[in-house]
Amino acid sequence: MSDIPYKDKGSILRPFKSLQFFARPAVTQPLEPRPASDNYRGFHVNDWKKCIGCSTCQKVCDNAAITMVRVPGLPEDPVKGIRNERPAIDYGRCCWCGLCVDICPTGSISLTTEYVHTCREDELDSYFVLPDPNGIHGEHFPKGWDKTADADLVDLERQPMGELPGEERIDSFDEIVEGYTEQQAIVEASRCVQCGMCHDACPTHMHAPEYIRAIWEGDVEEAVRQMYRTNPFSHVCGRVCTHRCESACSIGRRGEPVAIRWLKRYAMDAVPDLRIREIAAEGKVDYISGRRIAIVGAGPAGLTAAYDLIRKGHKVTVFEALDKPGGMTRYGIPEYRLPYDRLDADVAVITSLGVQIQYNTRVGRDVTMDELRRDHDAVLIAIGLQLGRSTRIPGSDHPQVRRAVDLLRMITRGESFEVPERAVVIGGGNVAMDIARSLARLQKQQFGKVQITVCALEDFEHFLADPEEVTEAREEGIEILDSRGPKEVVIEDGRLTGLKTLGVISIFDEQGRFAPRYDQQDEQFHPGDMVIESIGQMSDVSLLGEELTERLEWNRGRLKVDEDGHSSEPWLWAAGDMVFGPDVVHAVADGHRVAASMERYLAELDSEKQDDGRTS
Amino acid sequence: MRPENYQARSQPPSNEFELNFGPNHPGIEGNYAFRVKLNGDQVLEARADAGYLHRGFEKLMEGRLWIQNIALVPRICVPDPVPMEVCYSLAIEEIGGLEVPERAKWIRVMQLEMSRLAAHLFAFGGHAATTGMYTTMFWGVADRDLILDRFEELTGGRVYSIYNIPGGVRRDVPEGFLDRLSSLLDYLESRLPDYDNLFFTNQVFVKRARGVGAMTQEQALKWGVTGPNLRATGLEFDVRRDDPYLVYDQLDFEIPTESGGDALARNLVRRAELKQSIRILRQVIERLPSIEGPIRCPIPNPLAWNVPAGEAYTRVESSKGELAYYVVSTGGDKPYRVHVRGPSSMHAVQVLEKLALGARLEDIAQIMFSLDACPPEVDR
Amino acid sequence: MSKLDNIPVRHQPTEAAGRKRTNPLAHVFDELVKFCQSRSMFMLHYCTGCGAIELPPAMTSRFDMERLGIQPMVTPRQADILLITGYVSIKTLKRIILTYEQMQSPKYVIGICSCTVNGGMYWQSYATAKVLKDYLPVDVYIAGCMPRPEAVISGMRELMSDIKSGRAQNWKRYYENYDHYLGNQQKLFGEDWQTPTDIIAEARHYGLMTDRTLGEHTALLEKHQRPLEALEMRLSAREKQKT
Amino acid sequence: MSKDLNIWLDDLLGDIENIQFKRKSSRRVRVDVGSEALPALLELLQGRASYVHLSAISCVDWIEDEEFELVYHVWSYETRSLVSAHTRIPREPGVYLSIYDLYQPAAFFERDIHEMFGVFFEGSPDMEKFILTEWDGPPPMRKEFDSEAFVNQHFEWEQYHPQWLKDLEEEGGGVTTRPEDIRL
Repeated sequence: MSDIPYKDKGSILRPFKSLQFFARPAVTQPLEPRPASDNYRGFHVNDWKKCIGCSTCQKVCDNAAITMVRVPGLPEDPVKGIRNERPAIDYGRCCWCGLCVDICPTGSISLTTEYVHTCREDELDSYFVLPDPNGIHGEHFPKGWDKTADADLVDLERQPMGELPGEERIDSFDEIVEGYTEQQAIVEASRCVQCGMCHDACPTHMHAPEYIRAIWEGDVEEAVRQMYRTNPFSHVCGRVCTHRCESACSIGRRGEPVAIRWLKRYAMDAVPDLRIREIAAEGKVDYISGRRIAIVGAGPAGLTAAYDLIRKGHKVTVFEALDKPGGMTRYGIPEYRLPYDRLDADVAVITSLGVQIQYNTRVGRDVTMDELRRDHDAVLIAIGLQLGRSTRIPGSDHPQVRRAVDLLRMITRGESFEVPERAVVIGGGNVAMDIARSLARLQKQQFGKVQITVCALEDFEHFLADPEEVTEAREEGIEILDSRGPKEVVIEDGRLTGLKTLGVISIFDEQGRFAPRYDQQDEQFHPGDMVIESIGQMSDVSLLGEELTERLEWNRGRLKVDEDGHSSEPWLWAAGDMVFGPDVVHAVADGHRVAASMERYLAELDSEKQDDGRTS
Repeated sequence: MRPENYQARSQPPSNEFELNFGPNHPGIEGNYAFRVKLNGDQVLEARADAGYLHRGFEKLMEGRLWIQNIALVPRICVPDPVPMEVCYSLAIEEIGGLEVPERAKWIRVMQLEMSRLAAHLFAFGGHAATTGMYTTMFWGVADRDLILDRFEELTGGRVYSIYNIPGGVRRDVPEGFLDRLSSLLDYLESRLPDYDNLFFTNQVFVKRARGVGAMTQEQALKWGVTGPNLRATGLEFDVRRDDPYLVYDQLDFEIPTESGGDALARNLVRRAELKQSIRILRQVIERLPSIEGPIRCPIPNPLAWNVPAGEAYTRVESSKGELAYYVVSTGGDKPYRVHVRGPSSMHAVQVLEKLALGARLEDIAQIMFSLDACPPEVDR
Repeated sequence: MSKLDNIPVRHQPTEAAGRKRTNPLAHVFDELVKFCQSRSMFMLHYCTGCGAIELPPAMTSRFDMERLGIQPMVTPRQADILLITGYVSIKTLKRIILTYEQMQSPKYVIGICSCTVNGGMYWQSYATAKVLKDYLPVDVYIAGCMPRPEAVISGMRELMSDIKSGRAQNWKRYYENYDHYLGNQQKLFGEDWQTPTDIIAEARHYGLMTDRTLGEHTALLEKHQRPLEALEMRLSAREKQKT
Repeated sequence: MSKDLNIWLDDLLGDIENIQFKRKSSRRVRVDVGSEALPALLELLQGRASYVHLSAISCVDWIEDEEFELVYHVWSYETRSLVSAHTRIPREPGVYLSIYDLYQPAAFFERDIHEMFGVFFEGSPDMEKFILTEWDGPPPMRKEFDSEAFVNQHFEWEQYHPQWLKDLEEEGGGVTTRPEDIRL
């Protein structure tokens, strides 16, 4: 077997053959440290421009060697998902495994080919290093272990969301998005690195890392519990939220952000409604404070405030002009995006806590503000933006020129109107998409084909509507034109025939004010039986009554309130879209903020009452 | 100087005395100790004393995420760390049902054989030093360092490569690496006759090592001896061939055996294995460029990775013998239990204790190095 | 062959404060001694941890520390440098302290790898000591896990320049602050911990007694001190079991 | 060959009561057996089925079930297959029989398990401390022993305060999250 002739005794002189090595060059290396290999794992460097302070490296570090340190001079922007924190590395712990490099969502951290660091006992502080682009000794060394595409430990692709295809969905108001299965949700949740950027970016600071972790662990009830800490409209937000969390998500730096909104939707759908009510009731006080609060408007802002206040033991009555709750989430958002039963489920949780909603009660007509004030300790108006704005172009007073919000409300309420065979929508926001897509469905049902043109002022680079809305609208056969400014509604013999538009040169002037300039040569005609204006909404504040309107302070047509929504009248608050502009999750955040302010006011009243009681 | 409270100890009445051998002793491989009872310089009884390198790996692993442990496992056997990584990864892949891409398997085999070469060069270099032949040690260590250079190029680390992760390997092979590895193999192969002249056929060594620490095949099987030490007793057994993992079943190699069962035979087996490892590496170099595809199968985000509940017992052939991992998962993000069966846990303890009986004191070092006992595998 | 000075030394040597003899001849003699000490260092051959695997390459042909006058030495009595190569388990730490105390002054300790600084990757382990300098004065630390031979040589180079400039005096701190070091050792090994070397007597001998040499911990040591006896061997324990 | 052998193995194991076995792959068999039958099983495997190599004995602490699981991995050089025999013993008192008479390597594993888990093996040649001679605490591999808590209680960490950190603290920055705050 052995090919080594050790058994022959050989010559004892055989080792002396090695004497030939005297003539060979020595293998000894020079004393200076050699340059290390191209992917050597030496000391860290961190590109501070790329680093967002997400602390993922800290979580993956097996040796607890990474400390996050705030560096005040660096930019900090929660909405964009940037923190002014940077990792500092303890070389008394580090083992140079490079996991921090492989997992870094931004790819900012890497290891260099530098490997010599020595110090004396009294200089041990030099082992605690804040890596910056310059390396541990401020000298430049070539990069060693760096992120590569095949070594990335971050999963950059999100789980695909099932959707009804364009042809199938266009003739009905069925929900388009199918939602995640359990398996998909767990996989999607596992992509999260728990950086908490989403929490910081969310207007109402939802505990997204916690509920995503709970979903991953398979504990959907815990996930719902985490959601109800900050958001009683989780069904709604799980479907139609503007998801600023996802814009801030650190995974989204290089890939697709975690589908936080769909995960929320998944968890809410996975837990039975009755169980959600039990979870929402956890932590509700078991006494009655005796305070009475009136809230005008059963939209997200008003009901969120109602939810907070009822949990504190106050008696809350909500006055709603229409016959169903939800406000704009019901009457502004089409059913294919937000099925009404999900909205009803959210509201039912709130009413199950004891909030009373008086429907068909229009303040100003059925009950006056003075009456509300008389019967309640505090009043909150959260009436939203229910009036559409007009373009005021020639012909816009024609009856076939309609406002998007009015039409959407009519569609929701099932009120009949003559569906146009061809329609032109002015506007490029999400509401424009909503009305276009709703009308498209009605057209398909009635005429079998879709003929809708959307003329937006903005170009596609700066489009207002969400990109997925635009994509889906196109899939449904809607024509979307960018950079078109409305010129006039064309009316022939009293009958509306279409809209003339002009090409847009610029929208804002040098001071940044809204002053669109048009190219008069670039005129187009869009034929249509109806023109729908969808260029913004405003609030109908006539319910306040003349006397109160006089007393209150106003700011450019909007009710002036402080940052807590408190008006100049001590008993009156305002919240929601009418203060901040249209957005569900902002309305929820505002509801919480106002409720907290009202709570403080009521507590003050209580302590004053106690003081009075003592003195008398 | 003599401390103030110094007291002379009384001498034992006979030639029998007890001696602490190690841990601070040049004849000990690593940080390890024996207590030996001697009659003159003949060993009457030897008792291993381990734990100097005990870090509680198995406990530490239970407290770390699945992926974090890849940085921990190579430390269990410092001279031959790659089999540790591969074996741990294999266990997770078996429990989690991960399909390792073909290319990753070949890269793993390449590393394993490189590591075996390095470990063998180190092992007989060490053995040579215990018999006073320092040149062999100097050569062995210097040639091993050339392999470490290739490791550094491939994995970014000289000794601890931390290169294998569950699902595959962490980086692809750098450009031109295989050529450089190939020329290194040519060089190593050209060195083998030099080693033979200097060491393996050197009658000084042959006479010194023959019969030292000899065991029969029967004894070896009874004592749980594995690896080159078992092959040195004539049993043709190798986990790579008989319980194949990765792509060893597609490779053509021989299993060298010797019949002596002594320190000499063990070294000759290692010497013959060098040649086989070079042969395997040549096959890998030939095949690897034609195997395309990913180097790792997709794994979940390591921070939220639950390996499904289950258990696996995986074995690989390390340079010291049979290395095995028993991993238990309860479906959590951390292992529930990891048990490491290092080959040296037999060789360095029971086998050494038995082989030392009747040996001369100066042979203990030779026996230990010829068994290639690696104390951290015992201590863990 | 490159020059010794080509190895970069991060810290420029600073002159040690204090005792510089004014007699020019004595001064020259002192400098000569320091030069010789720095150019002829014997390193104790004791692999305490995994970093030791990079020492054979550093010592043998390829990186050849003997160029710097550094050579392995098998007994502590003749060694100048104690290399702590990585983590020290508590069992090893006892032996390290025994070894350190046996070494002749001046002696130097080099802490290699992360583990000697702050626990390293075994920071969660119940079996390893975390901060080496609590138990022994350390002269030079070398970062890495494990440091490459070149880094080890750079560390050695730094120690050499410290010795030459007379700055490497940390071994004196062990005598001067014996109570502190002993206290930490007792915390780990139990209050009856003792070593065969009489550090207090040595401190007197070297004239390094300070008010921190003796304290509550050395008092404990005296309380528990018992005459040195041969330890009962484990071998006999097994014999007992057999019978 | 191995297929025939596995059938033969089925017959062999069929003789023992209270036994379940599962073939995980062509070379891996998992056997679950009651603690009273395990020595008999191993004796059969060694004596009649050539499983002469004890690869390892693993111990798993199932603290919630109040049981220790002992796994005996035995390998046959002839059939080239590995049988993992699982058995469970109560956590208290944690005493079991040694198999040293069958397999000599068991001495090391049993001693190790005794040290790390506190399971006593009756008849094992040596139950003395080995690795943990300087350890006074509970057997560390038991699940109730929390190594990290122990370390934080008994050891102090290096307190770094470098100049750059002082500068940042002056500007209003400084340490925000220490690694111990976010342990997953």
